[in-house]
Amino acid sequence: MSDLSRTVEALLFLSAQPVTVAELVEATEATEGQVAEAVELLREDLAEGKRGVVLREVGGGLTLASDPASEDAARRLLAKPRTPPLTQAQAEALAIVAYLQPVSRPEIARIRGVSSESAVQTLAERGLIEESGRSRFGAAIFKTTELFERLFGLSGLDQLPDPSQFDPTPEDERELRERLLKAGEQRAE
Amino acid sequence: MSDLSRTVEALLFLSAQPVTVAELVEATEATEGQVAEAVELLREDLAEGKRGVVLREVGGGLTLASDPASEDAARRLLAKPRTPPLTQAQAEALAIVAYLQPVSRPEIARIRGVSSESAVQTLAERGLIEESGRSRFGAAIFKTTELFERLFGLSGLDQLPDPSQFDPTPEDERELRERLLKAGEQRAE
Amino acid sequence: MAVAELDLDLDVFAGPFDLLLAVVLREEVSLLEVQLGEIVVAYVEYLEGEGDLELEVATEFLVLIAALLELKSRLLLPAPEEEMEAMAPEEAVEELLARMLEYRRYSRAAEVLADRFEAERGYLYRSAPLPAELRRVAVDAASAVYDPDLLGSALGDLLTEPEEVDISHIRPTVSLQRRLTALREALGRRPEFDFDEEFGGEDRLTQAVTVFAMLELYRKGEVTWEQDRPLGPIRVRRLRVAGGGAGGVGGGSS
Repeated sequence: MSDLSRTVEALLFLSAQPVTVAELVEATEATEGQVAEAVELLREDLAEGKRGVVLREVGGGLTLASDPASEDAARRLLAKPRTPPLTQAQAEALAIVAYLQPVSRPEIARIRGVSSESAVQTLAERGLIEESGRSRFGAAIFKTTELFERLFGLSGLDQLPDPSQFDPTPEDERELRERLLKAGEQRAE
Repeated sequence: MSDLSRTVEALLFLSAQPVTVAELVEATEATEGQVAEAVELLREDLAEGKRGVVLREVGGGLTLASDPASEDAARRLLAKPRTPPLTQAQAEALAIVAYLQPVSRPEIARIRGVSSESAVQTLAERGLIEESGRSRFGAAIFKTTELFERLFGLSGLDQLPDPSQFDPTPEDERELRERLLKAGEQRAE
Repeated sequence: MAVAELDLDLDVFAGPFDLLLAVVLREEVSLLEVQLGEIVVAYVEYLEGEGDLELEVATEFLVLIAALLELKSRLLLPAPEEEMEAMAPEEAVEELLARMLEYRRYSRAAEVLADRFEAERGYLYRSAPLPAELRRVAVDAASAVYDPDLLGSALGDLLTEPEEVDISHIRPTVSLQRRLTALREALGRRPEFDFDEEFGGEDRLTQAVTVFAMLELYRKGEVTWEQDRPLGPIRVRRLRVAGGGAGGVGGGSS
């Protein structure tokens, strides 16, 4: 392992937040090329399944995380229960915030078709979204947090899956329309 | 590297405090002999000069530390504290710790009326607050740090703004903590 | 289970709830004929079978049923012709379709995000304070960036006791049954009266439930009313005296 790789590993170990390559360049006083190479070596060393710690690119930088294989032991040691999975309502509200941010509370409710108070509040309490101001009409406006990126393993918001893949296809639309019409015809019979 | 060594490495990586062999045995559900062997393997892997992180034995337990060789780079990276604007949740949690310290995590949650996990964790990560022990019931107790005083330009905690200045009911002479708890309980209802 | 899938078996409709919404919007089923009480009963029965109340789903249900109630009450109230034509069935379908398509987009994104969250839950991050010697560095380099008043005002917010939540409206005394009785009693005393004169002293919820009671009696052909202009006085008029008194009310859900 090169000296520079070792230093990079130490810096990632110490920093509570993800560290960008630019920050590594400044701290190590090496060139960007050298840092990139050192990161590459470290990435190989800390690939999944090799050690207890893995290198990850999340929240706009590099960071270390424990290998998922040790999750159960870690939760026993830290007496930390597993966070509950997202409910359907929470996942939907989060998807809307993630893709449309900044987005207001009423907008979330409008798209979901139902009031989303409790889902939004839970997401905020879990630190996945946060208020980023108020709209002209006084409604709370939300955006996702850095924690969101970390917990979803995203190196940045541009790493969210391409939204066009979720667009309903023309077949979807036809199917939905037919379903609505068919429901009507059944009634008419 | 054995699976158990990997798990032990992950546990030492995650824990802020030194971990005893007994704790490792409990968390990994392996025998003491197996854990001792895994620790031995890890000790070789993480001997000084090998990686960016070294295995150390301190205070009756095992812990990971950054390699001393990386200290200068660490100073350059960490010299400047991260100071993004505080969210409302963070400001509230910080105000509670600042005025009531030492204060336990459950107390913070009770006063805010909502779980404050992520706000407290972020404040701790940014070095504004730190654990100063455990309550009788095992809950983490927090106080503000020296960094906190620096970042707020305070020469001491007695320089905090007088709470009565922001007090909606100054005629009320009950103690601050009691008042905050009462308001918090009403919020949580 | 999503509310949309709640299986209904009503007099005029059998199928899932979302389909009912669709056909109601298309006016294939007249909302006037739908016993909303039956839907509530179906939902409550489902809850009993299921054993646990999922708050999200319950909220969704309440929002939908409230929307139906509002729609139904609008249909029951006499309205100017042009307003009745404001949304043609085709428009309603297009509007519904557009909304469903938009919602579908985000519900798919939600699935992907939920899976991703699940897959990422195993990775844990270290949150340990810096070693003492490095902490010193950060403190030395720190300068004042935050205003202490930020803490004071945050504390002030926390000291503010929230207003006592007014729960008078959920006291159990406002039942449809009782408002029906009150309404019939009022109609028994005189064949025609002014709503505000008779019930204006009641709180908002009691008044609202009384209006629902009026809708129920309208359905039974016992009462009608006139209101010349929005928010104007409501003249309530008896059509025929209720047969047999207390029985036979309550939304026809039996």
